[in-house]
Amino acid sequence: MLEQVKDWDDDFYEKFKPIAMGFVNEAEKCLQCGKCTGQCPAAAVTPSYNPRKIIRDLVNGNLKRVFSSVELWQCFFCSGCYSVCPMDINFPFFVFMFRLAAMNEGYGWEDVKQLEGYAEKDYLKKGITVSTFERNPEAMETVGDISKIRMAAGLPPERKVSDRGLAEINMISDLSGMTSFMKKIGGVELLDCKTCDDAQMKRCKNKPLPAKVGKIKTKLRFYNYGEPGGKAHAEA
Amino acid sequence: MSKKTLVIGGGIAGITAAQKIAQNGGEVILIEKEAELGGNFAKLAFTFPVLGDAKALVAKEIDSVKSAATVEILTHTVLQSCQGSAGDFTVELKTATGTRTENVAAIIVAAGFHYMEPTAYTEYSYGRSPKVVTSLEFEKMAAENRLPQGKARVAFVHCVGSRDKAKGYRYCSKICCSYSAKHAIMMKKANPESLNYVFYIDIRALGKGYEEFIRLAMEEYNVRYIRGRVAKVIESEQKLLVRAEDSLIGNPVEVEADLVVLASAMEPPEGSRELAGVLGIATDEYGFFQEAEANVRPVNSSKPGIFLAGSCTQPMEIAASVAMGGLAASEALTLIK
Amino acid sequence: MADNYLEAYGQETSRDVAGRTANYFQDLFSLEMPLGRMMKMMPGMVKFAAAGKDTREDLFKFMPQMMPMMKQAFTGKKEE
Amino acid sequence: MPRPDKVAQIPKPEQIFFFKSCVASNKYPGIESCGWDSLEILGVQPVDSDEQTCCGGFVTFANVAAPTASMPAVARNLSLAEEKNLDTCVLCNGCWTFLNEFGHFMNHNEEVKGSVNMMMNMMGREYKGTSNVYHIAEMYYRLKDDIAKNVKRPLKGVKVATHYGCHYLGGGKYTAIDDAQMPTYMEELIEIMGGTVVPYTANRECCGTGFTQIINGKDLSLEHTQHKLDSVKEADPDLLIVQCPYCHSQLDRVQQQLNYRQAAAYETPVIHITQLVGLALGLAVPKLAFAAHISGRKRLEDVLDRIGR
Repeated sequence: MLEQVKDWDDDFYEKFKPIAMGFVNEAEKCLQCGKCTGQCPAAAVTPSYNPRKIIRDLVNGNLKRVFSSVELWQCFFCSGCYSVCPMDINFPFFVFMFRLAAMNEGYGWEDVKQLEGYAEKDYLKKGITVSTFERNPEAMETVGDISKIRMAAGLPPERKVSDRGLAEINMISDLSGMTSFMKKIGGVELLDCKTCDDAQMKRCKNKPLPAKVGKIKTKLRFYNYGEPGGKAHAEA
Repeated sequence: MSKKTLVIGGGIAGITAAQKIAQNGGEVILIEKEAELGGNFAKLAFTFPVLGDAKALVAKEIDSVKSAATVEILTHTVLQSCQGSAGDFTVELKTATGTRTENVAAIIVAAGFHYMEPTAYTEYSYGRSPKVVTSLEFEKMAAENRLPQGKARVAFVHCVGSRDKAKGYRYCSKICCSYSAKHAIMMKKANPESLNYVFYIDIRALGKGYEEFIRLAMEEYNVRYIRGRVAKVIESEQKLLVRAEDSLIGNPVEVEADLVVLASAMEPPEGSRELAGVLGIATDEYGFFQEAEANVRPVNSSKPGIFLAGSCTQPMEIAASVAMGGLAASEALTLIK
Repeated sequence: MADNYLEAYGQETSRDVAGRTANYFQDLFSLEMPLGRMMKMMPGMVKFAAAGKDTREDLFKFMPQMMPMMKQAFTGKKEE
Repeated sequence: MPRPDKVAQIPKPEQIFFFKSCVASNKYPGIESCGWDSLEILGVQPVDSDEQTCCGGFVTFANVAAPTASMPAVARNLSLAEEKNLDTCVLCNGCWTFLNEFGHFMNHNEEVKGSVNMMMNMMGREYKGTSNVYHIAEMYYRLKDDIAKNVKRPLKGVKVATHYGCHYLGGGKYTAIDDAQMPTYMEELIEIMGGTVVPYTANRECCGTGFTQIINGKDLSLEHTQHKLDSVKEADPDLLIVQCPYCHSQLDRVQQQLNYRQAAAYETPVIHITQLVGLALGLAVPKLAFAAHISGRKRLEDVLDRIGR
C-alpha cells in the first residue's frame, strides 16, 4: 500500500525522548544493520516480527503502524538485541514504552488482560507474583504438595510477606495509578486445568493449546495488525 | 643546516615519499620499526580493484627505494625524541645497535595502520573457534593454500569494529567492502566449488573501478551479497552457524559456514598517541594524526615541518597512500631547497 | 509486517496518534501533583492508614511534609 | 571470559540481604534453601526480611504496572537492605536486571528519586541507592576459592551443561561479571566442583519464556524452547544448570508439556546453580528439594546415586 509520508509525525521521537526520562534513547543512531533481528528469538519463530523495522518506523514517525502492530506484543524481552547492538540501543525498553502507548491507543488489551490476574491476585494480595498454583495437571501429579517439599527443605510451609509489606505495595499501587489501571482493563480467567472437562483435556493433550482462551478471539491475533476497532474498545 | 628528511614508517606511503625526495636530490633517512620494509601492503596476497600480485608490486617499490643512493634505510628503528622547528629538527633515533642523533629539515610521518584484533567480538566466536579468522589471517591462509576444500561455504562479515560505537570505532574503514569482495573472489578462484556469502550493511566502494569490482564478484564469481550485519556465529559440531537478518527481505537467515572471515577495522597504528606526543602533533579522537586542514592541507600536521602520509591519517587504500606519500615528499622538499 | 493498520485508524494520521501519545506519557511521567491526581491518591493513603497501628503512625509523620503539596494542589500555585 | 575488574568489585561481606524470588519460593524451594545454606557455608550470613516482596518485574514487563508504579516497588525492596546497611543478593536474573536497571535509573535521575522518595516517606522509608545488587552466581564466582575448599560431594563424572539466561548477560552488557556472548564463569565453577562441562550448540539461546510469551504466545514460546531442548538432548548432559528460576521453570516444565503434546522424550533434569553448589557442598538431599522438579527425575536420582546421597 502506498504510504503517505506527509502523514508521519517527523519529530515525535524528539518530543518523546525527554518525556520518557531517558528510558528510550539513541534510536536516532540506528544503522539499520539488522544485527538485532539476526539474533532475535522472537523473529526466529515469527516471520513478521522485526525490531529493526519497529525502530525505523519510530524514527520515521509512522506511529500508526508501530502501535497497532501485533508484532509489538511478540517481543521476548530477552535483551539480546541490546547485547549485540553496535549503537547501544536498549530496544526492550522501547517495546515496553510502546506497549503502554499502544494500550493508550486501544491495542493489546487482550494480552494484558490475561496477565492482570497475576498482579491482582498474587502480587498485590500475597506480595509474590508467581503462586504455588499449577495450571498443568501433570505437573501437579508429578510434584505433589509444594509445602511438604518446602518443609523438608527446612523452610516454612509457605513463603509469607508481612502485612506491613503488603500494605506498602498496595499503597504504591494505589498512589501510582496501577490499581485504577487494573480496574480499567479488567481481567480474564486463564485456562484452569482443574475445571476443564474431558473433551478439553483430550484436546489439550493432543493438540497445541489455543493461544487464548475464554472471551478472547484468537484468530485476530497472529500476523495481523491489531484488532480493527481496537480504539473503540479503549473508549468503551 | 641539514638537508635531510626523516621518514617514519616503511610502508608504501613512506617508501613512495622517500623515493620522490631522493629523485629530487634530497637525502632521506627512512626508519621502520619492523625487520622488513613493506608494511601492511607486504602482508597481502592481491591488490584490488585490479587484481595485482601484491608481493611483486611492493617488492619492486622496495627494491627501487633500496637502490636510491641518498636514502638511508634503518630497520628496527624507532623515534625517541624530537626537538626544534621546521627546517631544523634534532631527532634521536633508537636503532638496533644503539641510539643516534640526526639533524633533519622535515619529518614525514607514515606510520600506517593496524588491523583491529576483534577479541571483543565474542558473539562471532573469534578467539574460540579456529574457523573464525580476520581478513589478515585469511590472506595468510590463502598464501599458504590452507583455504577450505570442496563444497565449503564461506561467510565474509563486514564492519567488524567499524561503524560500531559499542565495541569498535564509529568511522567507516573504507576499504573492507572492496577487500572482502577481493577475498570472496580469491576464495572462488582457489576453490571453484565454494559458496561465498558477504554480509554487508552498505557497500562503500568508492573510486575508479571499485563498483565494477564489487559487481564482478557478484556477477562473475557468484558471490551472494546479503544485506545485514551478522548477529552471531554459533559453534556447532562441524560447522559454524552464522545468524543474520537478510534485511532486504526482513527475515532472519542462518548460513552453515565452514569459515567465517571478519573484515576487522583499520585502527590507528599502535602507539600513535605516544608518537604524536614525541613529535608534538595532534591526533583526532581515535588516535589518527590530525591534519592541519582536512580539505586543502591533507598532509600538513598541526606542527610546521612535520608532514603526514598514508593510512596513519585515516583509513585509505593503496593508491591514495601512494598519492599522499608523493604530496608529502613535495611539501618536504620545499623545506630542503 | 502486514499493512491493514490504516483500516483500524481510518482517516487519522500518525500526527494525531503522536499528539495523544505524547500527552499520555506527559501525564504518566509528570512529577507535578495536580488536584485530580492528589484526590486519586487519597483512597490509597486511607487504606494504608487503616492497615495497622505502625502504618498509621508512619503516615502521620509524613503529614507535615504533605501540607505544602496539598496547598499547591488546591491553589494550583507553587509555594516558594 | 570473566572480567576480573568486575569480579574484584564484588565484596566478600560478612552479611548479605537475601532477596528471594517468587518462582524459587513457590515452584522450586530448593533454590531458596540451597542459596541460603550454601552462603552460610561459604562464610556469608544471609539476612532475611519478611517485608520483601516480589521485585515487580513480571507485572512491569507484563505492562500491568507502568514504570511509575514499579520504581517505588524497587526502591522499597532496596530500602529494606539499605536499612540494614547491606548489599543485596538475588537468586534470579529477572530480579537482578530489574533492581539494577531501575535502581540505576533512580540514582541518576534526582527528580525521579525525589518523587519516589516522597512515596517512600509516606511509609516511613527512604531510598538512598547505597545497596548494590549481586546475583548469587556472581557471589559464587567471587567465593570460588571457598567453594573449592568446601566441596564434600565432588561431581565426579557428572556431565553438566549450562544455560546463563538473557537478563543477566544481555541486560547486563556492561554490568555483568562476564562477557555477554561468551560467558565461561559457570563452566569454571562446575570444573572447580569436579563436574564435566558439556558444550551444546544452543547454549546462548533464550530459554523461550519471553517473560509473558509463555502465557500470551504459548506456541511461539514452546517452539523456541523446543529448539533449545533439541540441542540439549543432542549433547545429552546429566544436568542442565540455569541461574534464573524463570528459565528453570520454562526448561523443566516445557519438557513435560512437549512430551505429552508431541510424544517426544525430553528427560533432562534442570537444576539451579544454587542447587548444584548445594549438591557439591554436601547439603542433605531433602534440602536440595529435587522432589519439586518435573523432568528427568530418574536421571537426577541416578546422579545422586553416583555421587553419593
